[in-house]
Amino acid sequence: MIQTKAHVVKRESERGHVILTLKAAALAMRLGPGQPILVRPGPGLDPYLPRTFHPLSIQDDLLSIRIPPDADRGHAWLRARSVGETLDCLGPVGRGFRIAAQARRLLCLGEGEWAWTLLSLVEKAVAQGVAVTLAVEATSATRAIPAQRLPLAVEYRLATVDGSRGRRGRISTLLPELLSWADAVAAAGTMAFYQTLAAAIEEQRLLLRHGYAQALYPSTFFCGVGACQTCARDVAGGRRRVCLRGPVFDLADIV
Amino acid sequence: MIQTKAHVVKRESERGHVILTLKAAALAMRLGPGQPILVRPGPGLDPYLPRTFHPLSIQDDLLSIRIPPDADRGHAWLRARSVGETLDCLGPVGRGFRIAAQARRLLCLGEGEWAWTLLSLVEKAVAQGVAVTLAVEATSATRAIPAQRLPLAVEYRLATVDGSRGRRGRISTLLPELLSWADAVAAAGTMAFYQTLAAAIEEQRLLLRHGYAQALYPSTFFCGVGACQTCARDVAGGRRRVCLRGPVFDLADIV
Amino acid sequence: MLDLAPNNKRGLVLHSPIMVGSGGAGNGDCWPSGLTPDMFAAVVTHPVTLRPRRGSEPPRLAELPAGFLLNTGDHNPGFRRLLDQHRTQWRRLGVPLIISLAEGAPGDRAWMAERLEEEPVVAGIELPVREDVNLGELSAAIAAVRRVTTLPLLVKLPSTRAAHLAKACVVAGADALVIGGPPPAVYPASGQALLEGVLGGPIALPFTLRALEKVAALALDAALIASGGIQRRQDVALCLNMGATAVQVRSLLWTDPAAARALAQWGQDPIE
Amino acid sequence: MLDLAPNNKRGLVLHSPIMVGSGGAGNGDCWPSGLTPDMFAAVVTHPVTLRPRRGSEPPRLAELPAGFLLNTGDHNPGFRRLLDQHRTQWRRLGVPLIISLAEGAPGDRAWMAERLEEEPVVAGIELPVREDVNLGELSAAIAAVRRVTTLPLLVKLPSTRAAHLAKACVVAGADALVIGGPPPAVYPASGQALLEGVLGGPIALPFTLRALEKVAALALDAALIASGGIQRRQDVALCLNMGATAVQVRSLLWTDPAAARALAQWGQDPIE
Ligand SMILES: Cc1cc2nc3c(=O)[nH]c(=O)nc-3n(C[C@H](O)[C@H](O)[C@H](O)COP(=O)(O)OP(=O)(O)OC[C@H]3O[C@@H](n4cnc5c(N)ncnc54)[C@H](O)[C@@H]3O)c2cc1C
Ligand SMILES: Cc1cc2nc3c(=O)[nH]c(=O)nc-3n(C[C@H](O)[C@H](O)[C@H](O)COP(=O)(O)OP(=O)(O)OC[C@H]3O[C@@H](n4cnc5c(N)ncnc54)[C@H](O)[C@@H]3O)c2cc1C
Ligand SMILES: Cc1cc2nc3c(=O)[nH]c(=O)nc-3n(C[C@H](O)[C@H](O)[C@H](O)COP(=O)(O)O)c2cc1C
Ligand SMILES: Cc1cc2nc3c(=O)[nH]c(=O)nc-3n(C[C@H](O)[C@H](O)[C@H](O)COP(=O)(O)O)c2cc1C
Ligand code: FES
Ligand code: FES
Repeated sequence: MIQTKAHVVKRESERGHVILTLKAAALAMRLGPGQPILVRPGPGLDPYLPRTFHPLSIQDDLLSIRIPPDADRGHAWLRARSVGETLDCLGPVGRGFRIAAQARRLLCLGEGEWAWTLLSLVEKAVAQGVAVTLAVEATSATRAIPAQRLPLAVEYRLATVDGSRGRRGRISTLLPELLSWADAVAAAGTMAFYQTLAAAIEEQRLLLRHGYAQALYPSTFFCGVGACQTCARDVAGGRRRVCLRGPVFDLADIV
Repeated sequence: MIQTKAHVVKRESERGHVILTLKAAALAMRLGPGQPILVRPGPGLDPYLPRTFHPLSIQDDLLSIRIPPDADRGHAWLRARSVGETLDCLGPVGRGFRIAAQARRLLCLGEGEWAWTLLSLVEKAVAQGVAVTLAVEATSATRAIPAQRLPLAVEYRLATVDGSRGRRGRISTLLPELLSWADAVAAAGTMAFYQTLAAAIEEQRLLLRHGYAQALYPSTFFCGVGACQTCARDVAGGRRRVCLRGPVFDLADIV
Repeated sequence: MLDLAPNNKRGLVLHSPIMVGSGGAGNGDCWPSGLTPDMFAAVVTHPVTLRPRRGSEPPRLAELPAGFLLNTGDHNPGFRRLLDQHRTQWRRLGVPLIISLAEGAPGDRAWMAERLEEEPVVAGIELPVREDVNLGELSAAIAAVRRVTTLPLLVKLPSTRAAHLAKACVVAGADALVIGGPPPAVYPASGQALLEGVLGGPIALPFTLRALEKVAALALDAALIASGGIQRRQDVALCLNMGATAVQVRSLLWTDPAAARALAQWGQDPIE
Repeated sequence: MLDLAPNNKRGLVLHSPIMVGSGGAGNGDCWPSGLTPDMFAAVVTHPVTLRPRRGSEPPRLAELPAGFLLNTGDHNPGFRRLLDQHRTQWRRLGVPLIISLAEGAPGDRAWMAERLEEEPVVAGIELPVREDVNLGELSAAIAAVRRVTTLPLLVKLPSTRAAHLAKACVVAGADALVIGGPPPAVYPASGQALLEGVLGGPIALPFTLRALEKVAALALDAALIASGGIQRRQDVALCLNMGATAVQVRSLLWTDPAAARALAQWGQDPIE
């Protein structure tokens, strides 16, 4: 983990959320998909807790973060930053997604806001020549990742709860078809989503084996180095600090 | 006292401090020289205490406030406001300067930062045809009110402690001459400054009579209506709430 | 109908759960812009002592993150002058007036409470309690006041010790408990002088909530009134949900009268 | 030379007044970016209990203005595993290591303290004290530990009751007093669950200062260590000025390691 001042080099505002592209060579170099960074959310000592972000893209000396359009005042401050300003960042936190050498067909599965955290993995897998399907469940089309954010080579499947685009309803109806295609899975969502996913995998492949599916544990972080103990959860056979063991786990270890 | 949203219609930045011109008809209408306003110094509940300002000018539906270049984080937030934004304001607080009907030659005496609080009085007195001398003591020329901020009709006298402009040293050396000219005095400064002034008046006029000199009690305010009791000081023969009795007092009541 | 003292013959009926806490409107005479007494359920005065008190020397205020430290040293004109100067104006308040009796010499509070029986304009008494009070002394003090007055009695407990003290107060005769006086702290005021004072503003809320949670768990036969750091509708909803019958607001009246006015409309508004 | 235990034969000499408070660097093994043990005067571990503790269920953290509430429920691997897993790494720390002994069953702390006599890597013991402790029990507990160990003994007092408890701790054998554990409070964490925890971050400082002022006024024969909310050079200066010999920093290490590093250079820097 390093601490660095990142320069805001681009600011995009889209349907309430804001995407900031940050120039931070030393951080971008160390960072992989699924590894969050911690960003100071104000100029002084308040708000005091860092905000957790999973970069959408990591390229050369650049990384970008998406600040959701919620009521958090730390996020409000971050959304108001403009090009030329700097942000105080710490990262990377913990372990990210691994793309196994033998993976040929990677299924990335995202739920709601968490789907955004898969973008940098999608980018990296495509660049390595892996066939990628990104399947996302969103409440409605306007809240889903826009297709133009994705590399051309990606197959994008969408389920919207209100039926405004893609399959109407939950993503579970798409899972049998998608899982029969994939030789590796990477997921980001809530714990309930992972339960559904694990059940679908067991149905399809009889067993949820270690090594088949990875999942990003849905958590924010305070210290990110194991000291504060706030991220401890019952995973991987014990009460673990998610910032050290995760945040990406084998799905079999967290369901 | 009223509470109102004031629109920032102009922003000037000068040697670190920022002057915001605010459009707030109902407030400007009620406000007189020497009466402060209370401004919310942030978007949420922190910082929590209002910041006290003595408008530099009050004209029709406009008023302007000067935010000093200090380290206060409420002031830092206010300095960063731009045209088109609104500020939450309360005012006026208490009683301001009175220009007696018979006043012909008004001496306005300001010390350091406090001198700025006299500008709206200077403006009003000049507009009423009173002859005005503004005498200011500053640490150096760069920290003093620029002459171009003043109506042409005003005689401006400056004493700088470092001698960078005007008389070198404290203002006390100018006082005999100025007091012999004036038939009314309005002062803004620290309590030590008022002691010096009172002594000079007694020397010059034998007695510090009620009705000759007014002084702005150097204070900030919390509630501004007498409820919180934080502004209580020993003045005017008792322990008074400065926001109700003042902040402008007869000099004889506070020394 | 909310009643803060259902077991008391006089009762203390409120038209809404939003009261003005001690000194929020001075002695019922200091109303910030746009606020009038009838908007609130009741008004509590500054704490008064038998004899006048000059209060603390300045500075009396220091800023903290999302709050402040305040120390007025019970600055007040004394019991007799308070009544003489305010009686006429209090008759026009239109809502229950509660007199806060500060601690002074032993017996002073009971003496004042007895006089208040003859003041038809007074609807209740609030007794603020020091953080370092001893349990036996506190019981005796409340019982002494209870003996001489039929007025509803509110006891305002320090939040750090509320759970420890609550039961004894009810046994001694308190009709309602105000939870609570925020913890004291020390911080440099402007000019660097260290100021010791009591916390106020939003940052006081987490202490109020802890005390309220602990006292509510005791299920005592007394109404609970949350006080300290209450600013937003969600704060009120939380306190009522945790077992409070009413809340007291104070510094919100000073920093944002319009927000205080909106809050005081609690229950009259269809969206809640 | 600063000595936290001048009356103790072993002493506890610090090369600067800036210590890492309990758990700030985990058990001396969790170092944020750019920080190394030797930058600080001493390192205090998380509180350890005789048997492992699973700690509290989530949420363990809630945000407050300029701070947070934290409740880990003394999550720890137990005394034996703590020593076994960390002994080797502790030998390389290069600065005094202080083991914090959490309260558990009666006698547990004395039992652990006795074992620590045989651990050359341990330079001192810190005993955290609950807010609702009773004075007699506290004296007895400290005296029991004092009897079995020659190690310097630091007692960490809750800030709201520090002045009340301080003297008895020194009489019972404490070499130094850590002032203090910030007050507990309750606030909704994300997901709305009410979290009861202990205050941390800058907002804790006003409580630390009040306790420090009151304990310093007692002029006891023990070093005072300020702890809770210390972030900036001016905070350290104020505490030292008020009578502290050293300070402990904790969450600053997490939120701004570079600032913690700069602070740790206290005294080495010509501009102070
Ligand atoms: C834990 C903690 C963390 C902090 N973190 C930061 C930080 O991150 N960044 C930062 O810049 N500051 C921080 N501060 C400082 C603090 O929040 C205030 O900004 C600071 O006290 C202002 O100091 P000052 O001396 O400039 O102003 P003060 O003179 O103390 O006044 C600040 C304001 O308070 C009001 N006030 C003060 N006294 C009175 C009075 N007698 N009557 C009426 N009103 C009064 C006024 O409106 C005034 O403008 C922190 C303080 C604490 C306790
Ligand atoms: C007295 C008071 C006054 C307030 N005033 C305001 C105000 O004026 N304006 C305003 O907008 N808000 C205010 N708040 C709200 C508060 O400051 C936080 O902004 C709010 O709690 C954030 O809530 P949330 O549920 O959106 O985020 P939360 O989910 O509570 O999280 C906020 C941040 O805390 C961290 N966090 C939370 N839980 C964990 C965890 N388990 N592990 C690691 N990190 C974690 C994360 O970084 C997260 O982004 C106030 C709160 C209090 C107590
Ligand atoms: C809150 C308050 C407290 C007072 N305390 C005292 C006091 O302790 N002793 C006293 O002689 N007069 C006291 N007075 C009365 C004042 O000294 C004086 O009579 C006058 O009312 C105060 O003026 P003000 O309203 O401008 O503050 C007090 C007045 C108020 C409003
Ligand atoms: C702070 C901390 C507390 C622990 N508490 C316990 C415990 O109460 N019981 C237990 O059996 N193991 C406990 N352990 C050990 C862990 O369960 C496990 O052995 C492993 O070290 C934790 O993995 P982690 O380092 O990823 O958190 C604890 C470990 C740490 C670091
Ligand atoms: S975030 Fe602090 S231990 Fe994981
Ligand atoms: S500012 Fe509140 S009483 Fe004067």
